Amino acid sequence: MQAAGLEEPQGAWEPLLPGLIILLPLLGFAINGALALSAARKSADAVRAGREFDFLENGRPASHSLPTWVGPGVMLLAFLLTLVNFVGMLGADLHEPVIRSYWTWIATGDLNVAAAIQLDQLSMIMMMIITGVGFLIHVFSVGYMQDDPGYPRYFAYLNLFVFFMLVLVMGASYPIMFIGWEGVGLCSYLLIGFWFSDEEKASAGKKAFIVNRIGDLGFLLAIFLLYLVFQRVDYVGVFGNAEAVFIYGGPVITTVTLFFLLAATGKSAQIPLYIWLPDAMAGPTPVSALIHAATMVTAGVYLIVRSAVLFALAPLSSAVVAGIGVLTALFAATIALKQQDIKKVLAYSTVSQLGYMFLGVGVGAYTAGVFHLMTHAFFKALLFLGAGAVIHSMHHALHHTHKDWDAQDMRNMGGLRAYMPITWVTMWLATLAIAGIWPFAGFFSKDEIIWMTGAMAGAENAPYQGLYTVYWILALAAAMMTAFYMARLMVMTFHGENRTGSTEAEHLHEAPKTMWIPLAILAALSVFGGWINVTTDLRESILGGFGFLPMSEWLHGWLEPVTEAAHQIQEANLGELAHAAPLGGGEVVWGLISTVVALSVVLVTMRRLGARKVPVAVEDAEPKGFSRILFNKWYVDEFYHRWVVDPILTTSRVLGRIVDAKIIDGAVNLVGNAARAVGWVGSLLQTGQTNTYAFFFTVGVLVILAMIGLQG
Amino acid sequence: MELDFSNQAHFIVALAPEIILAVWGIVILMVGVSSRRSEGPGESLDLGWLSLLGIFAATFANGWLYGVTEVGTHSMIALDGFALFSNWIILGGAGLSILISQSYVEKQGLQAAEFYALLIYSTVGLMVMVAARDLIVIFLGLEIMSVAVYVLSAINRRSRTSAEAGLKYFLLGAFSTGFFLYGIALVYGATGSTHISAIAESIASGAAHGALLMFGIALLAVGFSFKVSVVPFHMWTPDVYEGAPTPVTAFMSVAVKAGAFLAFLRVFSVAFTDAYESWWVILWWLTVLTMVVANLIATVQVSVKRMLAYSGIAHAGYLMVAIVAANESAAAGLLFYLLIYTLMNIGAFGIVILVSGQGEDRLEIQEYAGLGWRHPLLGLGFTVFLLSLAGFPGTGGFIGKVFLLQGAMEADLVYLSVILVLTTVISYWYYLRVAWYMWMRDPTLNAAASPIQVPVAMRLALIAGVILILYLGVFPGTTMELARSSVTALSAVGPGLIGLAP
Amino acid sequence: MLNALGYENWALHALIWLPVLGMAHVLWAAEDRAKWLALRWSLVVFALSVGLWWAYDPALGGGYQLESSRPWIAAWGVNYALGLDGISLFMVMLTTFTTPLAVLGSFNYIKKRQKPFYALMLLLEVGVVGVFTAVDLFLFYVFFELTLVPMYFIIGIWGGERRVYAAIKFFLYTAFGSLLMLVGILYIYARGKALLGVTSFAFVDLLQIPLTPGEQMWLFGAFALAFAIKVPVFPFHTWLPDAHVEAPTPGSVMLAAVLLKMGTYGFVRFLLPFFPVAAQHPSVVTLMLVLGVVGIIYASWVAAVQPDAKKLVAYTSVAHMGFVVVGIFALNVNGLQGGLLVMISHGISTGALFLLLGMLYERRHTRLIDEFGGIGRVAPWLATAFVITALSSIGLPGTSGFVGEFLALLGVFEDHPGIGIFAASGVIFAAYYMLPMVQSVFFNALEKPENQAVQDLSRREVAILAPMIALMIVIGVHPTPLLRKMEPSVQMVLERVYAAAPPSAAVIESGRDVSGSEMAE
Amino acid sequence: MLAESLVLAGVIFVLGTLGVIVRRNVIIMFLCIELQLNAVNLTFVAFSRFVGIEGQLFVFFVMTVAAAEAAVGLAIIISIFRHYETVNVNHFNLLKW
Repeated sequence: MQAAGLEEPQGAWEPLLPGLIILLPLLGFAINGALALSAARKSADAVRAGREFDFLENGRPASHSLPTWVGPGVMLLAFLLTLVNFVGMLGADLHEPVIRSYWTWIATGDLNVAAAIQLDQLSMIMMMIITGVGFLIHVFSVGYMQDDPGYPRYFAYLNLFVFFMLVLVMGASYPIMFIGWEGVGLCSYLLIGFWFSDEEKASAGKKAFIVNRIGDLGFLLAIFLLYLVFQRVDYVGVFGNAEAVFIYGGPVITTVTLFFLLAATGKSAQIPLYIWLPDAMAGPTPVSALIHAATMVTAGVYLIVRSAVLFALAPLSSAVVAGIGVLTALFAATIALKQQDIKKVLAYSTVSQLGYMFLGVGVGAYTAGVFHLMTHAFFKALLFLGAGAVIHSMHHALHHTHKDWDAQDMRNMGGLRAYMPITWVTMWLATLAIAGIWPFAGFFSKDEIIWMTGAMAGAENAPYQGLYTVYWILALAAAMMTAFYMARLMVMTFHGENRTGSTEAEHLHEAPKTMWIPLAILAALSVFGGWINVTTDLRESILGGFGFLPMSEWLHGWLEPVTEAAHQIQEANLGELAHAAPLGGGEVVWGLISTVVALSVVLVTMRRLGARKVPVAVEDAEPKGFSRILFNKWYVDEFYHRWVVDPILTTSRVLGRIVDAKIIDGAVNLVGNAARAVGWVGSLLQTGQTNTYAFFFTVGVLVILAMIGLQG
Repeated sequence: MELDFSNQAHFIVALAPEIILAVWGIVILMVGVSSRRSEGPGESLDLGWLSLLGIFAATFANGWLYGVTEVGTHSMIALDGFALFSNWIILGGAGLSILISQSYVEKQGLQAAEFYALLIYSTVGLMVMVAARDLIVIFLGLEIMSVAVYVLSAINRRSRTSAEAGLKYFLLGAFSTGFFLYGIALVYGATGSTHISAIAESIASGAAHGALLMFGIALLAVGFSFKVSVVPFHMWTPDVYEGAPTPVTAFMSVAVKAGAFLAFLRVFSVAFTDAYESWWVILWWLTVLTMVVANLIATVQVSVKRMLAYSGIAHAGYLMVAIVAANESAAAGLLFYLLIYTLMNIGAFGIVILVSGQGEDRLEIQEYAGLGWRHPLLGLGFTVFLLSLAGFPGTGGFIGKVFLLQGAMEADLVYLSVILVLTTVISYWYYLRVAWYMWMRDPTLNAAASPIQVPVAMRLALIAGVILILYLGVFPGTTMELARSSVTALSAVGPGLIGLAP
Repeated sequence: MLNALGYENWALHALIWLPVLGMAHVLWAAEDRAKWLALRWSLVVFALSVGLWWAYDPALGGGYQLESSRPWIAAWGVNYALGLDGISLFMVMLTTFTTPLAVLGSFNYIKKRQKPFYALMLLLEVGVVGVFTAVDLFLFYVFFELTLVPMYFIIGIWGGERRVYAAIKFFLYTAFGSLLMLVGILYIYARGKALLGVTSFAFVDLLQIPLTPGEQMWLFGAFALAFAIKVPVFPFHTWLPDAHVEAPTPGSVMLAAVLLKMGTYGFVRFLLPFFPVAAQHPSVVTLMLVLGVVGIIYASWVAAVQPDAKKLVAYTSVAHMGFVVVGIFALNVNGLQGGLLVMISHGISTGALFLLLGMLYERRHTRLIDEFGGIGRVAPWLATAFVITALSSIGLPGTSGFVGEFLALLGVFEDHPGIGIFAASGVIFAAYYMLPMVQSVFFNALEKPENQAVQDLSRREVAILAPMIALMIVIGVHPTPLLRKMEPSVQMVLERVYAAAPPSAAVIESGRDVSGSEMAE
Repeated sequence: MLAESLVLAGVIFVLGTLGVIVRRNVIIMFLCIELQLNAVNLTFVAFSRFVGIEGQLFVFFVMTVAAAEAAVGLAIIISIFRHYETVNVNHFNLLKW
């Protein structure tokens, strides 16, 4: 059934079963969930009997073999279906989003939210990333998780996540997006705490959920405000009238966008709400790859790009977005410099890269933001999966000799390239990509963001020009650090001689097929993925092989229907963007500079660190001085605990134990007790003495007579 | 038929129920004396049933009187619906008292003949009092009743408490009688008559002497307040109620109180209606004082019997609201409430008698622990009585309270109503307290050791009580109509009476 | 089909009188059959009530339907009059839906004195259904009070250690409010008699009485107090945790699921239409909104530090009711609809939570959160059910909890953005009180041996939880049918409110002005 | 004439009242009550001198009733004396509070 007010003139193109794309993962969730529940019953009985249930002792039961096919299977189908639609959309030149409305979700008063999905270039590209990368990670997970007792539950959660993620990007209105928004949060909560018997992991999940809820509050308020203004909350309705209703930079639009920004910082782990992401690494590594690198954490970026029109109307908010982005990029990078846990490094690197995306969308380079989002999805997923492979084999190695070393601590690794060459190679490719070295994917996307920042700083009548200059410089600095800590990671993990221990080393091995094939595919994407959006200038230059690269600014063209409104607003208000960076020099020049610098940083790092002898974790000394602060992440968690968490907890205790129990309830009980006390005193007058009674009697009479006397 | 009191014989007819009862009292005494030789068990029971017969006869006569009408309103004895309805209440109270007293009298070895005879005489006194249209007759009725009840409360000669109760009641009763009489005297002096319609006319015409009248009214109010136990004239009540034999207490708490209230209402809303402005404030304060003090003190009682005494005082407070409101709804409410009150209070005291084993021991609330589970029906019955006393929906007590509140509302006595309900909340506490002992505590050994057997008469009384209370709680319509029509008779007397508000 | 049976003529009466028959039957039958009989009767009642969904047709406007009235106390113009509108429809269905589940939930919990217990449960159902269907104020009051007695005994007889204290507190506290309301009721009645000469307690007649603003204020106070205690609105809430902690599982379920709703139902049914002037008086609105918001935040924080899981959930009820109050006194469609929806979803999710806690208690005989840990490993289905319910209770989109809170907050934000922001912060604190509890009960290491012995859900328990969880999802995914059925009645209430004082229309507009101020030409 | 007799009656009444309040001996208290009654009788007679015969009628009733009360009262006093061997009212306080 079509809900009213959502009919839109549709292009010639008819999408193929778009709803099915969402439903497939849900189906997978249902099947895997059922399997998980039945399996859980078995293991529960075992636990009650005081032992662990070994699902594999006599052959895999269905509950542990079916997910292998169901989990990745539904993803493959979803991906193929998406691909078909993608191709279809390529063919059609589509200027209006295609909207499919299934039923009316909430309808009351003049509020009408349809359970509708919207297909346009933006959602399509996101769907491609989610289903594509998602599929690869599902495949990887088969290898990574199949021996875990919770195998079916794992895939159930993973499918559910993809379902919600698709709802998030395909929804045709903010409330629908919000369903996905909180849904993915839920799945991240469940997956971070996947091994919930470990209190630390469970707490990490809880932290993620609560912190995300803070952001969600912003999302809700933004929706309310939009409804207040438009009486509608669907994209078409909002964006269509935004320019007419809002004054450029007016207070309401600014408030709305800042609320959205709050939501985005929560989901995309930006300052001040980034704290949950590093802890989120408690989850299985493929989860970190899918949720906490490739897809979910980019939801914030998607939100902003989706709301490009609104942000374009709010220059202040945009500046704040960019500021938060660049600060996060730099800040997280500094922390990443000194982390020893391989996943922690990647986590902070993710935060940092997300910062770049924010910077991009903040300076109005929405395409660049999405571009970096995409390339980042490739190489960061690859990095995480690679790290996963490493941890996997480390874990096996240490497990054999029951050595209680940390399988994730890079100080315990070293020289792994000998044992797992494929992983080594693929991860190097990803490292070069993320370090922004030509011609890998990261270079083009990151360079474009930085360049656009510079251009913004020089725009004719851009507000806060100086500010943007600062952003530009910080962005460059962060890029350097990226190169450094990634190189450091590679060196400590794969180069030098092995520190795991001789006996353990024998058990180090290359990842199985299901794990390295996805790595290979992602590696390819990390290498060439960047070529889809090479700016014309670069393409013409040496960096584009003088036009050798196949296409130029394809993504720009592709996303134009979505972003053009926003771009028009910007041009109208900001005027011509600069063609030279703040310090002069064009895009090509700075591209060359950055790639050269990055490359040299990598090389220097390899040389310096490669030479140094790294002590294993147990023998390593506590870091001192500034590096200690970095190692302890600037003590931000401690800060939050001291000044946010503890005060709330204390207040709660006071309220609960004193205000509620003593004061409010005390007052209630006091009334009762007081009544009885008075009654008791009164009963004492009843002395049993007849004279007394006669006395009171007479007093009564006298009082009454007195009253009469007074009356008249 | 038509009654014309110029014809003396007609008085006989008009007083038929009273006369029947009076005669019956003598019969009872005779039978008692004659059967003295054959002192056998069950003798008191027979006398009980016998006296019940008399009550029935009187009741029948009372019913028959609905058929007759009187000429004018100058007779000393009123034959209006009000009197007749009042008689129902009083006779009902007396009958139920007899039912619950039988095995008590037996067990305690009281002189059955005297007991029942006195009970009947006091009933006669009450009926005279409520039907009286002349202060002299009211006084006579009051005294007939009082003297009998003095003796009744002291009738258990083996018991100190009974004697003490009798003495206190007697001394203070006589004391209050003095004030009551003084009041009558002053009113008489002020208005030149003791007949209430005459008084009313003289007040209406303004001929009455103001100061004298006011003091007279005040003292009359005091006298009545004592009988209906309004604070601060209530102090005899707890002691006497606690000390007197429980059946007597029951009788006092319902019939005596009812009679006094009805006379109170008749005098004040008929005779003194035009002086309303000057007396309602006094009664207003008395009412508030009664409701608050009684309810508060009741919360700390350990003896259920004494707790019921205080609850009785509290109810006096609620009923006073009707007197203060002094309009048709209030008056009808008073009638209705007294009817209900009779049923539920008798029931409650009946249970007390049972639990205390037809005696005066085991009155403390602990004795009721687990009663509900040991004797579910008794427990249920008591719960119904308590809920009704608390004025809970579904029981007659609720309808009664709403009735009173309506009267108060029509008289714009909003504050009084609020105080009424607030004090009601307090009363919930001590009524529910008994309920929780009955249902939420496990029986004490001592209590468990003493099984309770329910004699037939008692069973009758309780069942009748429960059924009527629930019936009146769910289908009060007809009874309410009757009450209302009964009070219209009042307003027929004297110039524009009833229904005026402050 | 339904019409053929004349359903609309007898349905409501059947809903009230069948449980009464059930009571008699239960008391009559043998001790060990009591629970099955109670279950059967309550299921029959539920089956009957389902028909209401079709019998009530919103297309006929928001007025009362299925009305039928017989004179009860003619002298006072009291009628035994029942009716159903969009607001009461779902309250009734919620009641009839919850009762069988509560009964089923007490099969293992209630070991002694079963007959009286199940009889009282049915009596409770009678009272609550009566409250929601009465269209005569006197009748309403009778039912309203009637619900106290069974609850009093259920808590006091089958409750925990401090049951008597809790029972008395519950009884006196709520009776205190309702008795003041009684005075208010009789006052209105007296005014009607005096001004219009109508002696009637029927809603329709009482609504005609022209009460002065002053009177409305006082009466509003009296009624509001009664309902605020029942809801309970901060700071009248302290009876609730005690009652919940001491009450047996089914008692808590009924208390949370339906009894609290009588208070909020009273808000919608009486406060708004009967005293419109008072209800939209700025200071009153502000007061109620502030109380609601304080309730939300305060209760959430207090809940977060409760060592007793049941007490924690009890406080969450206070928080949820805060959302309802806020929604109602937003005085616009979205808010009111949201409030009503929260009432429904809270009934389901919190009811389920109490059932789950009861199941845990039956297994471990403790409710202290610290006593648990790692239950998820030995009772995965229980854990799953609990997590889903908890998520619904903290308003995760896609569950019933979200839609209601969303609308309620939207509504209040429309006219009072400032308060809206604070109210919305409740979604954070919901996670703050619920998740730690879930974690330390079901997650974490399974250390204590007692916990290791915990059994997973039995068939019966699955049968209890399945329909509730299903309903949470269904309502969360497709709430529109409910909203459509409620909307006309809600509209009527609001029209009544705003008809009383036109200027209030400006109040609505002012909400829009936020944007209007910067409308581009 | 009227005024004087009324005042006299009033004084007597008050004396009686005071007596009941302050005296401890039951017999004396009872006599004080009789005093009150007679004060009232006096009032009646005084009034009836002016307003009509009922007053004097009333006096007879009062006297009769007083006699009856005396009989009953003394009987009660005797029965309690059996228990306490005293007529001091202060000792009769089993019933209180």
